[in-house]
Amino acid sequence: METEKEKELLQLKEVTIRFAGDSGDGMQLTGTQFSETTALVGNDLNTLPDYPAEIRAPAGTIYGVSGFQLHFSSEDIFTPGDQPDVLVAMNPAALKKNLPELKKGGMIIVNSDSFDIKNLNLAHYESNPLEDGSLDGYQVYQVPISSLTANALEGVKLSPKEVARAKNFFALGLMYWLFNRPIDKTVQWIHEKFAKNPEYIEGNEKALRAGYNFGEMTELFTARYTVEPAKLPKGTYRSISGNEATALGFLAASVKSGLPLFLGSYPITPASEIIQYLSTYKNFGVKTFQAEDEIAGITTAIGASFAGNLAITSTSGPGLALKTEAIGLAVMTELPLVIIDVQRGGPSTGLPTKTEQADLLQAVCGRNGEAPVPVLAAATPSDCFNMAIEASRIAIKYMTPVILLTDGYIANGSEPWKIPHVNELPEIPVKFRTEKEGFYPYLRDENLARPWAIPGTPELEHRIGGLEKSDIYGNVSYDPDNHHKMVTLRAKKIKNIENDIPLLEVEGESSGELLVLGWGGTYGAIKEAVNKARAQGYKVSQAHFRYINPFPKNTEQVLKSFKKILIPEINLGQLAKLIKSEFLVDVQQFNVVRGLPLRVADIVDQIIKTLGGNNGK
Amino acid sequence: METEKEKELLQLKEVTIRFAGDSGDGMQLTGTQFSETTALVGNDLNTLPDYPAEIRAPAGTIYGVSGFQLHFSSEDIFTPGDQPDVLVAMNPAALKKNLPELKKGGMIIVNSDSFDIKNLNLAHYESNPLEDGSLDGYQVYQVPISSLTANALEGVKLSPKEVARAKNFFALGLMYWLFNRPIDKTVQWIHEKFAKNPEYIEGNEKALRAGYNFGEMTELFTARYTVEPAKLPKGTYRSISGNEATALGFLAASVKSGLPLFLGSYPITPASEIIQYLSTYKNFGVKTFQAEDEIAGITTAIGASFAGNLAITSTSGPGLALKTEAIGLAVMTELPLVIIDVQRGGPSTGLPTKTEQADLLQAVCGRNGEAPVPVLAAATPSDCFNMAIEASRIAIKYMTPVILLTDGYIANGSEPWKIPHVNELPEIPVKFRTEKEGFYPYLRDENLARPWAIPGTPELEHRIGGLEKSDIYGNVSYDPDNHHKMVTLRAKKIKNIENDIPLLEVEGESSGELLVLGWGGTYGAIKEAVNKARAQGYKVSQAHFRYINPFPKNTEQVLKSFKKILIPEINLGQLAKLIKSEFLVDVQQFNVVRGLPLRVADIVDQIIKTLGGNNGK
Amino acid sequence: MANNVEVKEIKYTAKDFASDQEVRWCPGCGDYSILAQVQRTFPEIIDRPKEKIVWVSGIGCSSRFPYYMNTYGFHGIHGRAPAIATGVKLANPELSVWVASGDGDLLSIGGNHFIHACRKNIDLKILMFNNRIYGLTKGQYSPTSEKGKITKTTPYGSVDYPFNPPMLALGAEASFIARSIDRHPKHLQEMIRRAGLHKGTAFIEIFQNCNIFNDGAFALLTEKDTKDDHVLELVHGQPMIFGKNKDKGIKLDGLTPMVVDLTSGKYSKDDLWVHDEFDPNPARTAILAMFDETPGFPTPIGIFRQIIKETYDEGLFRQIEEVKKKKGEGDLEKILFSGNVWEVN
Amino acid sequence: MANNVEVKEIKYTAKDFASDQEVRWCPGCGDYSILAQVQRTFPEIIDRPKEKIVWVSGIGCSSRFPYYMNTYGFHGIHGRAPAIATGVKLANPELSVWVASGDGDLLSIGGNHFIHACRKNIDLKILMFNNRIYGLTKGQYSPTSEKGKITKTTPYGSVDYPFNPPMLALGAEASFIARSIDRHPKHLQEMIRRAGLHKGTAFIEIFQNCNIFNDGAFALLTEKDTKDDHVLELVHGQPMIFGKNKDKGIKLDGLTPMVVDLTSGKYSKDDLWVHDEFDPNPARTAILAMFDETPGFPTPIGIFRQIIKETYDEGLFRQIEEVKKKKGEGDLEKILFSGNVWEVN
Ligand SMILES: Cc1ncc(C[n+]2csc(CCOP(=O)(O)OP(=O)(O)O)c2C)c(N)n1
Ligand SMILES: Cc1ncc(C[n+]2csc(CCOP(=O)(O)OP(=O)(O)O)c2C)c(N)n1
Ligand code: SF4
Ligand code: SF4
Ligand SMILES: [Mg+2]
Ligand SMILES: [Mg+2]
Repeated sequence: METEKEKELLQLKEVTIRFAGDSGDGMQLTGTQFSETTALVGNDLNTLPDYPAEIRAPAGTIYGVSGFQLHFSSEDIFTPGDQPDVLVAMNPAALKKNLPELKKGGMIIVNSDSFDIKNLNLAHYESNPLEDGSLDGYQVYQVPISSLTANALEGVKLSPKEVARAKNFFALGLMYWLFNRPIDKTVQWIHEKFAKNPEYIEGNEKALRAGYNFGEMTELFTARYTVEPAKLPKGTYRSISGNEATALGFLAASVKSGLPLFLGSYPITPASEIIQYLSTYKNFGVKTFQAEDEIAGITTAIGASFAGNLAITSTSGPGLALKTEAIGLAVMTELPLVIIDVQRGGPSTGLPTKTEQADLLQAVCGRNGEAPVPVLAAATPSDCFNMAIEASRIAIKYMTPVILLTDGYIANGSEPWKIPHVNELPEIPVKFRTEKEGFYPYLRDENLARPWAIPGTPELEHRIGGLEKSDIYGNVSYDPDNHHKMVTLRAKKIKNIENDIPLLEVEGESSGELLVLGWGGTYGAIKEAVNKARAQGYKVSQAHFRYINPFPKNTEQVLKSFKKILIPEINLGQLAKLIKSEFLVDVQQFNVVRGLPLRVADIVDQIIKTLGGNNGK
Repeated sequence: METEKEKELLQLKEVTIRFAGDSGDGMQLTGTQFSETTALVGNDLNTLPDYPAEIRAPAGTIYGVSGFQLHFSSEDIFTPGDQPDVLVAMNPAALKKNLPELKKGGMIIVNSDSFDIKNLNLAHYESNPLEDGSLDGYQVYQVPISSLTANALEGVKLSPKEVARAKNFFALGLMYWLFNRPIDKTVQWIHEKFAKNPEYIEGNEKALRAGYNFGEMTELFTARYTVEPAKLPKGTYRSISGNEATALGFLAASVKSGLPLFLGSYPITPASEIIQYLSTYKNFGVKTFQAEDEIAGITTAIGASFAGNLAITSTSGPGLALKTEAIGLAVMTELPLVIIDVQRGGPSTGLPTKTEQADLLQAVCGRNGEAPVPVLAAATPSDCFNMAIEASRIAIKYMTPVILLTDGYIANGSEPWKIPHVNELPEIPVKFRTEKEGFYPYLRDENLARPWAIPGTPELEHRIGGLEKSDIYGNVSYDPDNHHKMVTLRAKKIKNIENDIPLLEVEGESSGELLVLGWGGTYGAIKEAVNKARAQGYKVSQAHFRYINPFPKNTEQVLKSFKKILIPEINLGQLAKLIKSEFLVDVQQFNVVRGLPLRVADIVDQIIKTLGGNNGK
Repeated sequence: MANNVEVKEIKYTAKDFASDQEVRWCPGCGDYSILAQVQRTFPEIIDRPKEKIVWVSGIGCSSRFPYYMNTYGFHGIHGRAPAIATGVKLANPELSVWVASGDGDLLSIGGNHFIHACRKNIDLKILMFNNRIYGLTKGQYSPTSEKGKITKTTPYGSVDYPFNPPMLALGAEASFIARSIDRHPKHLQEMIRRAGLHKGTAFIEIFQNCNIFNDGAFALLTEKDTKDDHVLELVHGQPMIFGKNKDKGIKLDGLTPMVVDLTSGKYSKDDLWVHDEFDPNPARTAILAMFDETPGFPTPIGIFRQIIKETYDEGLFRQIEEVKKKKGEGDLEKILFSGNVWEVN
Repeated sequence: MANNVEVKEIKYTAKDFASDQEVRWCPGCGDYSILAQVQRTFPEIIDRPKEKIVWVSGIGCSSRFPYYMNTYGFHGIHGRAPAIATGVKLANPELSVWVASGDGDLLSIGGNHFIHACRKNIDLKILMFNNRIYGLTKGQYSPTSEKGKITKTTPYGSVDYPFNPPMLALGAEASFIARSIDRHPKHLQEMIRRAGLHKGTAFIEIFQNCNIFNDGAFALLTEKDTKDDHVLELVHGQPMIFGKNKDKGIKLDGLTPMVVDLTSGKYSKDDLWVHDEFDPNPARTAILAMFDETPGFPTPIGIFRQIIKETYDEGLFRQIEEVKKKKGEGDLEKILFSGNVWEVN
């Protein structure tokens, strides 16, 4: 929190706030509302929801703490912030769990009502931290949020339980006051959300206003803060999460290709929202099929692709594992299909609600036989929109399954998105084969793609399947030389896609001492770290993969332009493995597998370490 | 076929024979009998059955041709032979399909009765190859096998169909005569096999003797051949196929560990024989559970492992794909388990009856999350026995799932095996945890293995599962630092196994110009090729992996000792990828993916090419 | 009558449905008859141009079926045919989608997709070639093999009980359940015809002889001497009579079926249980399905039951139309620019 | 009575079955009651030391169950609990193996393992916590959700029909089929007790309230005012009577059940259908299972049916003993040196 001027309304460049409380305390809602309002105010922002695997863990426990962190700024930002400046802790457990990550000297706002013996015990506090001096060095604000909310709601026809639940709106109102944001958007939201429940409207709105007024009226806070709008490019914006962007991207791909969208999927955290969003677009003819399992999710999609739909399937790591056999079928039948894997902590069930990047090798080579598949990875929440369209385009143009990797962090996190107009989006041309003359199911075009001749097309009746196909004719073939040829052709078809994707871009000098190389959802953290290191005078550039199989054509050239290459990943070095085997260049790895986004400061440290302490000269 | 002396009984060093006929002609049986007898005679030998994916394709068609090739010698041999010296063709389709692979000038024995219009048409012959001169340059022997068999069986109470079916025994008898082998073993087999069917005994034995006598009596063949016994090490031998050796290896591991064997499996070519063999050992307490699918195959095995059995699951590529999610569970729960993948042609259903090596990357890295698993690969049919024991030993000692790769070629092929005595086999010590004192489910021993405390053990009740475990205690833990620690620990545990496996052995000079590096079932072909090249004066050595994850400790050192490394594989370069990423050394690849074993001659060519024509100086 | 309203009247013959691929089953395999009956029946029942027919299968001898039909075809992976077929049908509901599967493919690895297709009542016709063995993998026992059966994987006899396929389909509340036999071509044709006319998941179990690995499994039901005494042909509205001389019948005593002798004078046709294939009561199918497992009872063939209810595909497209009516055709620009948007100038 | 023949008499209390792990379901979740009833029942039904009990589960809120039982436990992967449990049981048949699963875990992704476990009659006790929703993944519809239900993945209502779990279990010929309700602790205890005593696959469907994502799904069956009129408690040997004043009964007319009024004077108890849980006739269960789907009928709880037949594990170990008797204990040396062996000197 860097202060610019020293007056009653303090201007800040950026702030990171974390809301934390019981799963039942509505912290996700509070965080989302604050984000929405902050977006409307024009700040750049980035969010990190963090909730327990339990649905509603018992109140007051540490493992039941749910958090929502958001980082907003008057400048471009790329991460939810390493460490919060401000912690709003609704109970002792929330304080206990989150204090270690709060910035030194940061601000703590606690619901002091909740610091009773029972809650202190549940949080395993031996004495009250508000009293025992353990918070010395922080700016602590004790606000009796529960009782103030109860007072404010006196007379409203709500049960004591419902009144208690309104306290998050009090906290939200207080934070709106403190950071000088308007409350009307949230007021409006309350009215819409609870349209059928006038008491809820009354209660929540009163709590919100009470929180705001509390800041205004009391002497507790001597200063307010403001963060100026960011200078974003001109346009219309909305705040968007990765999962929503993914859903919209496929909706757009459906519209731009003219193909009905078919999603076969089985719910799994953190991918379920994709089917949930898409299921609301029935009036676009979108078909969302909640299958009996992941295998049915993908095989129904394969059937739909055969019959001419834009077919996709969404899942997370364990589901991708289950889909591997069927992906091979799509490879052999050369049908367009997009498989979305929202990566989460593994192995096995692992850490279902946490983020990770450890499915990369599974995506690139986790199939029986030689089964090459293009692999794409979105870099930020809004980039999911672009990559969904790209994945669809490649799948259709090359008649191939495509794997699109996102991760729990960008899927749930959000950022402002400059909304594109439909006519600015790339077209996705589709040519179904209809002419009988010269039709063979495995005759290839200039992209080595076979024709898409869908059932219903007269005189093109043909049969496909998972057995090896004869070249051109597509009949079952056990011929040894044909097999070698087809294995090679399939590999070549995918490799050729390198001619049809953007080159790897270097941010910073295009050659030099150190390149920090990443892929997927670590884009923001690496970018911020590289920027910081450069600001400190270190010579370092960044390049980031959104296309991993095949790699962009200029990858080797980029790699060879730097003396050192540092690859930070939230896994044990999976991209590093691919880079080493493909380009035989040595790389430095930085691997932190904590179920959380990489910390900017850690990457900066690593950059400095890699440069040997001197600034790259 | 290298002739040593020029007299009536010609001595040969080695011969390759291929029997070919309709699927219903009993070629697999003929080949197996010839092999058994040849083994008993003391030759070294190596076989390659090759049958169509169809069960009984209509008679006379080319795709219905079933073949069995065997290579036997008075010296050590390692492959079934690139090209047959002798082709026994029971019909035109068999001739048509196999002629291209016959050695120039080779011997052809045809059943001339079958060369009628109908069969010629079915084989797509436009004229009779026995008459149109197209076989000029080969030694062609036309034998009316069908009618000679019919004559021989006159009076035997068999239907015409049954008589016709006996013709393979005639052919077998003739070949026994030609290559100077005794018929008694087969006679004995006939008596045992058809004990309940005296007419079959009579018919088949008569046909066999008629074939033998035909050779003796007619003037058709002017010479007989003999191949002296090979100088194999002293011992008791049997001829064994890879699948049988695999089954016996696990049976042995069960006996040597004292653990009952549990196999959960779902039939799939070419792995089904493993469950079939093991299902006959019920009196060892072996439990073979034919599951409803591959996922149930592995998950029942995981349950059995939890409960203290030696648990294994067998499959081929598509099945391995289905098991990936569950392998992750075994990684997280750290339970011993062996997964056997008998690799076949892929991707997808691919070439189900053919061999391939393209599941390596799936085995090494085809799982969600960081899920390290040891990967072993058997080099020859009899080596499957050793590697099954090794896989069991490692699984138990390190409490980990282990993947054992074999392939269709070594699974179905056979070779003489010097049978080990039970007391020569390594012990597999098992220590179930029983003491309560100091017990924690995830406390590790010196191998980083956790204790195996099985249900039924008093006072050690505990719970495991697929969610991330807290270090030592094994409770569910969402703690970020714990996750990083556990991910690292699991990786380290597997990496450490490098201290417990044999070093990579170099055959030939231990350093120099060229190392041919292979893994798994290509051992024989590479060995023969390297030997040939060395005999021609080329400086080349061989090293072969049977342990791939982790690699043997001295791998880097071996690689660095050679200027060039050539990696022949029946895939597009999967070991090459691993070697490059792990050791950053450049390698030459030789990849032929034809569903067949590599040809020795092709590898020799490649060696010569890699050496740039000069012999390695 | 092949009568296609959309285009013009098309008349097909059985030959039109034969593809150019050589049929590769073992000589004598029961699959040949099934193929022949399908090809013979199709000209009569197919109400749309043949490019609108899709055959989907899994893996197995039986699953080679699509290659031999001159329609669109998809030879899938083991067990997944019902799911692939579901995708085809939902992608384009105008297609007539047929599944060919084996007892292993459909009931072992594919069991879950099968019961879920039945539950959802997806408009698929599923033909299960039940040879009570794994043919393609050369003779392991299947989930329909009899307890005690000796096969390659059960050298001492299996110890598990088989599924009763109509019972399982009933458990999943399939809307059409029938059974026929490869060696009864006329009957099989009729079942195919009726399945083709049904809307919803239609399941036909077809007893099929695998002469290589399980020869004679259904000999009692197909051999001249025995079949009349062992097969009960269910006919809607008719009393259940069987036997070489039509001399035996089924009577229902409460919930308990009995085989009665019609010649003894004690029972007449009027005492017999009358078959009602439209009876929605699952008890009927449950009782019929158990005949097989009950000594002395004949094996029923025919339509066990057939009920009409909305199919999944109908429901899905009905809903799409309803939402379109309510919200208007989707407008992407509007959706993109919806929610909390703001302008930056 | 906890009575263990092998060792010594062991007396457990409910507390002995509580593990040291904090229970983490939502406050108010029906799962708490199920856990309590299991812990209360176990001291009475468990006939062996508690280290011989294993709880296996898949993934879901319900599948957290094993963590809370102080026995051996395995929290598996989604849908695979019946298969993992099968492996445990076959590895060591002395273990008493229990499965805790949800409607999604057991009937959606795990459907195939479930029906195959039933078919094979593996000696497992399967408790399915049916809340008609996916709890852990936050509220998508499940295969037991009513048609038309609005959930996160069906914002316009689902278009598929739910499974009827007892019917599906019947289709797979499960040897023990029962149903109970989280809010009827005594009844639930009785069902757990009876399942525990059964040999073979015992399936209990337990209606369970998910107060977060599907609150009140079973309110009619649990609320004071309504439950008596909507629940039929099946009691062996007793006529089927229900209603607040025990004034309604079920009569069987042929295969057709009817609800009759016992106060009108037209029908008496003697006219009613008497429950026989040992009746092997599947028609009984089929009819009972359909009550739920038939307007005006009460929802049966209790044991639908229970039949005794050899379990898979019994068969397996019987066979092992038979083969040992016939061929002698396995001798590895002999096996290795069998077949066509030859000597090289
Ligand atoms: C994933 C997978 N598992 C196993 C197999 C091997 N497999 C092929 S067909 C088959 C069973 C065939 O039996 P069935 O479905 O009854 O068909 P049939 O050959 O008897 O007609 C099996 C186990 C496979 N191809 N793929
Ligand atoms: C392979 C796989 N697919 C999907 C999931 C996500 N998932 C976890 S639990 C669950 C469903 C839970 O529903 P149910 O079994 O009814 O249990 P409940 O939570 O309602 O008790 C799903 C879809 C997963 N963990 N693994
Ligand atoms: S193996 Fe059996 S089912 Fe398969 S084609 Fe041959 S006879 Fe038919
Ligand atoms: S989400 Fe529902 S089922 Fe899960 S713990 Fe909460 S109340 Fe129970
Ligand atoms: Mg079959
Ligand atoms: Mg549920």
